[in-house]
Amino acid sequence: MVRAVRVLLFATARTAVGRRELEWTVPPEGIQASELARELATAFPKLAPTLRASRLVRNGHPVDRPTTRIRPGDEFAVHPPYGGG
Amino acid sequence: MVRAVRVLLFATARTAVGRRELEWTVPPEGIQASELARELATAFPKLAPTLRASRLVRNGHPVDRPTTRIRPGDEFAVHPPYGGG
Amino acid sequence: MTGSVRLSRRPLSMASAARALAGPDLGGVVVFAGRVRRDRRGPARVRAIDYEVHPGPALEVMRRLDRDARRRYGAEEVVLWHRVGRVPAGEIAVIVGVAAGHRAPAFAAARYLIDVLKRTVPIWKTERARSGRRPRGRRHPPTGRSSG
Amino acid sequence: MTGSVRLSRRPLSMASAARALAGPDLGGVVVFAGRVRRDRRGPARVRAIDYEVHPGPALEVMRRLDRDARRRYGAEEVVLWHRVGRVPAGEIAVIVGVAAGHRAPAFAAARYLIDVLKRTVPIWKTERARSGRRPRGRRHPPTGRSSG
Repeated sequence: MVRAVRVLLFATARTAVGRRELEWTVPPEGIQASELARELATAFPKLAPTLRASRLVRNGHPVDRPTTRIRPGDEFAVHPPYGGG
Repeated sequence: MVRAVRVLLFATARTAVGRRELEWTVPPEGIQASELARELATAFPKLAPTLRASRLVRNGHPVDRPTTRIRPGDEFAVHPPYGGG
Repeated sequence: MTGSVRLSRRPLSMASAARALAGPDLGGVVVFAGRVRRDRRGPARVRAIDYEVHPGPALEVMRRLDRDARRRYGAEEVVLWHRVGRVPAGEIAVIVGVAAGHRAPAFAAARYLIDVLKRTVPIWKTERARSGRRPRGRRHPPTGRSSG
Repeated sequence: MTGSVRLSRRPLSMASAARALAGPDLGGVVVFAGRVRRDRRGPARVRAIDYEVHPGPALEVMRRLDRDARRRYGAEEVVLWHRVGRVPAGEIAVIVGVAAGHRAPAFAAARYLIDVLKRTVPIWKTERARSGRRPRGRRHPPTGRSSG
């Protein structure tokens, strides 16, 4: 049974953690987006400032409310400010 | 000895006269630009409305004053409003 | 670098324009092409436009526009090409291109060049319908445009 | 016609973009290319930029921009291509292109596309100096730009 969220880290979030991707275990009923972000910031203190400036993205769609529930099997991406072009 | 001005006619000026180019005899001392235009309008009545809307160009440079003298050997062009692009 | 100003009886190519606008520090490149459109408003379709030019004065004004684009907008490479003679519908009548350090001046300079070119360069157009004559029912001035 | 939206690991070509923007009633074509510049401000020259992308969301936003350009500006053909991975200085990182009936909407739509793409598409860049690492003496965020 899937117990983990797939966390994707881009740009400064990736360099802060040193990885592009993590498996992050969450309770079977899921966890609020803001709480998951807090857990990541605690585990990776260098990630904290980037997290505050980033957009959180669940399964490809921006997380509008901090209470949005992230469930096992979800993809949870940290998007620092964009800089294409 | 050159006694003529080379008159270049473009676009609607060309169609009004039916030619691209004329040799127009002028006095040895030349003729004022406005007077030359009047002579052309008399000779080619269909050219008159186009002449009123056109820029006159002597040897590649716009005629700023109607008294500018056009001399034998000069090129005198009638530029209707531009429409490139 | 006013070699970038050109009157041509041969087809114009955006690819050639892009090649003329290279440079390792030129981050922003804008190319505008104006194509001859079939005119859908009149009773006959426009099949081509004949472009007439007074070459000496036209090239002189185009070189001045090139200098303006460099001085006022910081354009570092400029392309200013106009086709003359008969241009069939769908083909390119004019290309302006600018390479600059950044995109904002590149856009501004390209817009300036095409707008001022249309108003100030001694080039004239006459539409041709399928028969090779002006479309039936049209009044002067012709209303078909390459790029509005 | 959202096939015009593309993320690519291969070099981008303005000539290909121009070909994708053909059409007999499309009088105005504007193509913008953003190239990687060598950065002259830092102690080390930028030799390349690495572009990172979150592909699914990036393509979704790009398709939305494509639709916006058509609906708001009357763009009839759109090109929205971004390169990903390592892009050496002098090469093209992004191309936006628009074909429309006239030049004014073509310019407006192209400007809209590149401005909004930079702010809203999940793509990130990291400069690389000659060694393949970030230029010495640089602070985050990187200041080199493709088109500024």
